[in-house]
Amino acid sequence: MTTTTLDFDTIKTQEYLVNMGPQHPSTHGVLRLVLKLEGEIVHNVDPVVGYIHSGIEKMCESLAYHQIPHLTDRMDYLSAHMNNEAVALCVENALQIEVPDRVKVIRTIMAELQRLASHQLWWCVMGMDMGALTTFFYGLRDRELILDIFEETCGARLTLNYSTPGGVMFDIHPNFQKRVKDFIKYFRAKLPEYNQLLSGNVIFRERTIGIGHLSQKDAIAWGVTGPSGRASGFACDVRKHHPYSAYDRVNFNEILRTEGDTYARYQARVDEMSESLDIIGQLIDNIPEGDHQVKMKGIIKLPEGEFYQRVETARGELGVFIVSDGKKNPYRVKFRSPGFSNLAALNHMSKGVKIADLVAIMSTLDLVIPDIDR
Amino acid sequence: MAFDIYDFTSLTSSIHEGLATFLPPVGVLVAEWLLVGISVLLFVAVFGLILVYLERKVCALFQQRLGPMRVGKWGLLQTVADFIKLLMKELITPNKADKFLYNLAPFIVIIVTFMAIAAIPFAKGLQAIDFDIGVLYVSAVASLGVIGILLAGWSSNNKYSLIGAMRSGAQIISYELSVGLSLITMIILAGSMQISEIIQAQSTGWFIFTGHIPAIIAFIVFLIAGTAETNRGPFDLAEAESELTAGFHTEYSGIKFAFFFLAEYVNLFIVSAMATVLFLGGWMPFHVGSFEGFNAVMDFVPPIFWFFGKVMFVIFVIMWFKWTFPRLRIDQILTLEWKYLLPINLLNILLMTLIVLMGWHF
Amino acid sequence: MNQTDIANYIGNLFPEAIISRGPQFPTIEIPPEKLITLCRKLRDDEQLAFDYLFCLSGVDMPDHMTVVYHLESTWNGHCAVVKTHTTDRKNPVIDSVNDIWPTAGFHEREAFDLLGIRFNNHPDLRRLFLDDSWGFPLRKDYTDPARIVER
Amino acid sequence: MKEIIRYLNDIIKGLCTLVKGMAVTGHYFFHPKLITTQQYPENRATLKMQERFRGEVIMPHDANNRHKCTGCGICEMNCPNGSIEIITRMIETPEGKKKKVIDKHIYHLGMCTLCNLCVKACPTGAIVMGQKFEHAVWDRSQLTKVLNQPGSEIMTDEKE
Repeated sequence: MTTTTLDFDTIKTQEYLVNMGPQHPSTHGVLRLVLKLEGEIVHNVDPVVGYIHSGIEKMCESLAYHQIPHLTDRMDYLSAHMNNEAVALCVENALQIEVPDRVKVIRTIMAELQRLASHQLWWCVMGMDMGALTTFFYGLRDRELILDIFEETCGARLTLNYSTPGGVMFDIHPNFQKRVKDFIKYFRAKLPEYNQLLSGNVIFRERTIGIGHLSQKDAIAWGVTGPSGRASGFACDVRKHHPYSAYDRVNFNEILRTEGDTYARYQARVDEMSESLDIIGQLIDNIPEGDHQVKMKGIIKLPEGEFYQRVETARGELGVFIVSDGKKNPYRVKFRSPGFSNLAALNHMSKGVKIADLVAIMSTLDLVIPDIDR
Repeated sequence: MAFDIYDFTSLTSSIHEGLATFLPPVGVLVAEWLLVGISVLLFVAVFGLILVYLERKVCALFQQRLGPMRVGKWGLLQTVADFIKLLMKELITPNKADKFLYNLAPFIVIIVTFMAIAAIPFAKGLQAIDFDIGVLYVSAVASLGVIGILLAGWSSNNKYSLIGAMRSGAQIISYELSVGLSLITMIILAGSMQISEIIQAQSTGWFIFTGHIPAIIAFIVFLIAGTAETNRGPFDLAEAESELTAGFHTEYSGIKFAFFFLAEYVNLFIVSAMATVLFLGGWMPFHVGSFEGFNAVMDFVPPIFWFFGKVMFVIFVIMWFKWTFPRLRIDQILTLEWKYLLPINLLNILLMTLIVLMGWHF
Repeated sequence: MNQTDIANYIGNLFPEAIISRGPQFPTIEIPPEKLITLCRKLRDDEQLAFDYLFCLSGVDMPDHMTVVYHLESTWNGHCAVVKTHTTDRKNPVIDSVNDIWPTAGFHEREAFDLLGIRFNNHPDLRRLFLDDSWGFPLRKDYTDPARIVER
Repeated sequence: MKEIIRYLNDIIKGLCTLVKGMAVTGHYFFHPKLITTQQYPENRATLKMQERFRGEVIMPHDANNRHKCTGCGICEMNCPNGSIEIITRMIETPEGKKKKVIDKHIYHLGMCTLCNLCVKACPTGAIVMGQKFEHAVWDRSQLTKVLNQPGSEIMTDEKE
């Protein structure tokens, strides 16, 4: 009997390219990834963006300052309030206006609610990317309650346009405090459920622990901010290090982890949810009385110069860079969006992982495509 | 015609005799083939639709939703509407696809499920063929379905489909082992491979109760491996929609897609039916020792309801898996099989042999 | 270090840099040919240690193209702004800082895409959002009669 | 031996976490009262939007077909995307003075981002945000609306 032996030197394997996106269930929108694969192993990821580029920076150049926030709603639509707040704060700082305490506290509560809503959506989509479809509905169920609170006070659910230069659009609704407190109570009871379904699940842990490692040094060098950066140990919480609004008067922990893998990024966000609940809990009973808006001129003109404002959105650090030439329109507006820098590190993180891991890594970066494309 | 819901033997034999009165023996055979073929076809179509509806309702309930509610009362006709829609859809064949294999693949997948159903005993006497190697036959035929999946993935000329098919191939070939070994565990206990005899052996008590720990372990292993073999979540890597859009059936549309879809649910039924036959006593009613009154009440429920009740229970558990767990990665699936299920299974067979040899089972 | 310290420290090292105090950050203006040496110093110097580039923006000023780098030291907690500009509007070229801060790679591609600033030694300088036939929309002289409506 | 114990421990712990997850979903399966789905078109009658809900810009008219719009054009100026156009005309008041009044307040719903800036800027409170949210129409031209009703007049204070 002759035995045939496989001569592994003559068998040639070949890398091949796969276009993941722009229409793909787990690229969360119209992101396209050109994957270089060998079998299941990812060798290179080349993100191709721009499918939803809307030229917001160019549009801002022809808008007045109080009109800009409504465009930023459409950038990172899951942290619309933080985007609005960033522009409002930048204009206020440039004009050196001090907004009333009431505005600061309302903005902070709103920002934390928005962060919660964003993290809830992230959580359910994360579950869905990992194949657990049920989490999707549980996350959305809880997010709906926050959106109802938004609708009652801001009049909109997603594109709030609530923060305006000099204050907020409306005063809070009379029911606001009660509903927020109800929500905190409800959601504290629901958080263990999140842990039982995903965080503790052996399949989920096996799939995430040790995958997509990003060291602290790399996180800083690649500018990976937000919960993704903090999971690598990069202390980048703008709320803590450059406090704005009412963050200097609340006690909260900056969630820092050292592992830097997919599970750490997941856990950082879940921990941040309960941290956000804490922040809201501290503020909701102490909303100072006062105006919800400073008297502003009809046409806002910024002094000549360059102004930069950093805020912490749900995805990381958002920067608004306004160059003003003293006219009623900005000369140049640049948004340093968190997803943009986080995406840049994707290739670095996902060398040598499998396709399924790539989906998980992308999910923990929590990309919102209009935020990247702007 | 004598119709007895407790024993279909009289019904089938009376049909046989009735046919024999006016047909030659060959004609009787052909007529019976046709009859069985049509009833299996009807059963697959109707039960498939019911399962799709159930799946949607069950998953909706797990997810705090209502599920389909619009077509008919509680959306009962939703799957019928979906099926009509699928029938009317255009059949698309991608450019440069291997046309012959591409069109063949869905038929292989669906034909295999028909073949497996032939050996399933629905009630006493209601079984198309009672092979003396019935268990072997079902497990052999059920594993043929992977050929269809591989062909579909290969011939679609789509990289996603190919990855899905390759995953599916690796997965099903591995899990075939676990299914086979856990079946062997139960065959050792039953002492026969003939399905009717296995069920008869459980008339005093279902194997899951009489077989001690090894039977329970074999049941759990069979459930896991069976879920994996039907390509259902959390083992749905072949179609992993968040990674491969739809895996091996990405390019299929219309009735060909419907075949894959239907085959998945019929496979689910076959796996549940095998679990029922081997572990839960087939169509045998639930008896508790010497509680004569209780046993009589249990006997009053016809066997066919017992069978379908048990099958539905197993299907529900498998659905429960799917709608709770995240999907595994391909290397983890293989690790689970080769490092966990296989050694456990081998030990389990030894344990079962010991128990049977020592006569410790009930 | 506070703003004055940074300004003095860098002023001693790079006499050609124009350092001014801004409302938020100290601003260092540097000629483009000195940019890479300055950036390396900024990152590697232990006292400065600007290891985190949090924003890189190109600005089309009336007579020159400016690139603005916003830097932070995660170790010392101070920030600074580096600016460099080129008067060649037709073919602006500036050295890439991609190998100093990898995050600059994407931001520089964006600046190239929207303003047409070329970055020397960039490993992968392709257009990011728009296709190759497009103009450079963030330039002030960009016109697009089909899409931009003047009111 | 230690390895074997860890191996078995892994299996049992893993199974426990799986059962925990199944308990969560199982709980919802057996408590169908917790279902949160709303059957939307059926519950239209009971569906109530929040009072601040921004559905579309409307101009309320009173019983005598009068509105508050003076045609000043501030809303047009404040609109970021040009969805409001104000067309005015000159009329002569009974006292013989020339006066500018609104002829047409044109509102392009298709371009509107519902940012509320026009409503906030309106000095007379003539336009408000309506609560209608079902805006689907068959033709894009139907999304261009004239907010002041035909024949309507401006409210003057002395009437009240």
